[in-house]
Amino acid sequence: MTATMTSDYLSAALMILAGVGFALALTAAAKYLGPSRPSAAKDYPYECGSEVIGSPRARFEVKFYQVAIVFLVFDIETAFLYPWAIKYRELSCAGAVQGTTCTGGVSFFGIGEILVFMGILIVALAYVWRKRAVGWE
Amino acid sequence: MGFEFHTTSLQAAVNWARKWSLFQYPFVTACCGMEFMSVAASKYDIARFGAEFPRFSPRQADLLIIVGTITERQGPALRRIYDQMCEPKWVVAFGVCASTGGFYQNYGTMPGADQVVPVDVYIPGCPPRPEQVLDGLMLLQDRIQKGEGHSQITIAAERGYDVPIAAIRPKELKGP
Amino acid sequence: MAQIVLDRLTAQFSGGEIIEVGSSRGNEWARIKREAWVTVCKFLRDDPATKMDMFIDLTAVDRMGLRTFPEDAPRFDVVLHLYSVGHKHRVRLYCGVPEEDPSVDTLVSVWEGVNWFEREAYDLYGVRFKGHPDLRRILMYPEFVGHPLRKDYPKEKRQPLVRRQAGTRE
Amino acid sequence: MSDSNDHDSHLVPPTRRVVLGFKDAEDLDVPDLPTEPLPLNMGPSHPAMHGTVRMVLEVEGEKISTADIQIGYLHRCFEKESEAATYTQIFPYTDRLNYISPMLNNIGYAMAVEKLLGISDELPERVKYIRVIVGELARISDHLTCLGASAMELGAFTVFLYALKAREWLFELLEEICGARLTVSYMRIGGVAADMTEEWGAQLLAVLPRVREVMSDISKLLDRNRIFRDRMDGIGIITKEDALAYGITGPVGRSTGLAYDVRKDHPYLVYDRFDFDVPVGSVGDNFDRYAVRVEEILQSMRIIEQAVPTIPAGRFMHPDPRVTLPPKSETYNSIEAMIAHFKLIMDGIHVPPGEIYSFTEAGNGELGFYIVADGTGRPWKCRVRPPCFPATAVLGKVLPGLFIADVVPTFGMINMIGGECDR
Repeated sequence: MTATMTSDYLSAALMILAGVGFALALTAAAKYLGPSRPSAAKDYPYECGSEVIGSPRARFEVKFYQVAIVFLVFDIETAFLYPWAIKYRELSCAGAVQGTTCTGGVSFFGIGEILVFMGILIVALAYVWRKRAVGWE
Repeated sequence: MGFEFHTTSLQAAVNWARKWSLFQYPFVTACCGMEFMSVAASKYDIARFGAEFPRFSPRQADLLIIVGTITERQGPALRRIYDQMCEPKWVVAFGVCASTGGFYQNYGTMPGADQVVPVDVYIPGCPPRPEQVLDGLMLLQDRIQKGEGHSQITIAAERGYDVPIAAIRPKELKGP
Repeated sequence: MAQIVLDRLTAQFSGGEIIEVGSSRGNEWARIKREAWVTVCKFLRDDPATKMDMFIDLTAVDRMGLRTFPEDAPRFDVVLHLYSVGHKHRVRLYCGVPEEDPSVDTLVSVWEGVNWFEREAYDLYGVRFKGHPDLRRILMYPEFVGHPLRKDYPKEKRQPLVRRQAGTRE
Repeated sequence: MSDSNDHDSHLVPPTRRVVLGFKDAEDLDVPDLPTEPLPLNMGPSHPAMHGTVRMVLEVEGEKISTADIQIGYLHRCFEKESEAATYTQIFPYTDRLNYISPMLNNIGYAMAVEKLLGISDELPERVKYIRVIVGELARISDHLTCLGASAMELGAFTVFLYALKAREWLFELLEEICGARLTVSYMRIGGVAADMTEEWGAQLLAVLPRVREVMSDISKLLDRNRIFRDRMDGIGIITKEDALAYGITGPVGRSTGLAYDVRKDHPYLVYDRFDFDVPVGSVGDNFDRYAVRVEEILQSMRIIEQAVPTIPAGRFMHPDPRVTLPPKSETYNSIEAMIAHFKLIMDGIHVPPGEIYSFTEAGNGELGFYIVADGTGRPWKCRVRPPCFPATAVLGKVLPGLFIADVVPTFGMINMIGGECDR
């Protein structure tokens, strides 16, 4: 049991290592191989060739913030769907699962669980819709 | 600045890669822009030289193509965009107005973009035929391969390499 | 074919506002006194017989040294072209503007389109338009000094904003 | 930020009443923090700004509240150069005004000087026909460039390549007849530089069906394309009154419902001998401008197909030696021809003193030339009335209220050309 456990972690670790390593290698190559001559003119913000006017730190409309928050809620909702989808086969089978066949009868726990979860979020969506928090006008 | 190394074979390989993947910032202003469209379109296709992909931000471009007349009012914008590009960078003056101001010798027109930015290749013509533009691009690619671009020489001089063409521009190299 | 416009003008304005009227090479023109500039234009636009509803062009002419022009005449001329889409006729109005006080009333209240044309006439000739909402340079950059299309401004006198120091690579 | 605290301390922000709406909940007083408008630069060097216009937009979120349009980045001093050049030397400068249809500027300028000289009605018939044919050819390439570039700015890169493929065929034809693809300088005062041959006429008639096919491809791609229609319908509306007050003519003016086309209202050359329609829009939004230009391309092809077969034979230059250069063979053989040649080249054609405002239908509308002649070989003043200048001026009134993304199709459809707008 433990051998398979470590090999799972090993492949995951290798995957992470390769990803991070590749990114680091590229940035290092760019830093050392490429010429770097920083200068004030080069760091000047690019505004289509004109001089900079105003500042991006102005106070924005609140609807941008609302859209971000509402998106966050429904994004996390979809994030929770993934583990449920993976485990759906076990959840909807009363007994244990051998390979792909379910020994016990059908259980509605899997479906019920997600319907309750989605139901709550549908109510939230309805509230947001009615309050036009996500409207663009 | 990092560890020192100097190998012509690597530099030649890097220059070869740069030569065939030029990302251009099309600084288009005037009539040459119409001929620039023809060069970019399907018949005279600049994509065969790997230089077709326009990048409208100086941060992601290494070839500044000045297409059309540069007026005095456009000068600061051109200089700012040239400064905002990262090395190594090259400049092509597309058309006689960008090279010398053409037949607009008056109070409003700058007599050539090299009054403001160092130009590597000048393409004559008003507007130049697409074949002339491709010829100019090939000329630029040779210079890149030999490392004779303005910014390439500056980098090489700063890194203390033997600058390949000291003879061509002795006056400039003696400067600070 | 726009003779009717000139007749209406001379009939309507007899108090000396219309200095001179004429027609050359098919273009009918009238010289208007500077003080009556806006009233004449408003009349031309609103009068049903002329109905000059479309503004075509406004520019200025620097007549310094033009041999075919009397010496004592004002140096600048503001030239306005109008067109009537309904009657299909055109007229050209002149307004003399002396050199020492080159200003005339703006026509923005009559046709909005003159806004940019007047800004250009101010920018290139230095003719000021009294009452113009935002009279600033339109073609030349704000740091430019002088009015380039005047006859006494040399063609190649540049006023550069930025130059590269000679002899350096950068 | 420290400064904003002092800002709020001595100034109590205005409050806004919020009604919660559920049972027995009293209303709340919420501090109303106004959003600060953000100045945005759509600067001179911007792909959608044709490289020569700087728009300083005051933006609230995505919606534009004010738009200050700054032009002049391509002011190449056409008038100052024309005062220093003879009448014939000004032709290359007129090419670079509206540089996507140079031929139409040449025709406009040539006719203005011919009217000043008083020879415009003695022009050989053949010259009038050639001018109509190459003029309509230039109008087709003008609209193709405008449609292709605007479609590319909206993401339809295929339409751009189709339009440029068709334009290449037209450039080859122009190169065949006058040697240059873009800056043609084909007109002369009193005629054209070179004669039009029979084969060229046949080649032209052979190309038109292929251009029609490209136009149908473009229409298939765009006319009922959901994305294209959403970005063009009802955006950037110019009213007919604005068109009149600003003097907007051409496809932009006609899209507002103002049916004014110089070829129909004041026929010049031989336009009155051909029947063609003038498309007029109704709403004045971006899609109307697109549709008017597409229809105008088809109408121009109709004119060419009527003109090429019926072109009369004859001279392609005016016979008067004070206007036309003697043929090269004579110049080298007879002293009179050499003197005439020398005088014409050195101090230009002597135009009698006088003033003229001559107007023709160029790519973007009524292109006027106001020329003041003082009797010498050089004009005293040669003013160009640019058709796209008022169309760009009206943007300051049309853009507020639109989104930032709507600036691109609106500015593309106005077809502002730097050379013509800034001169």
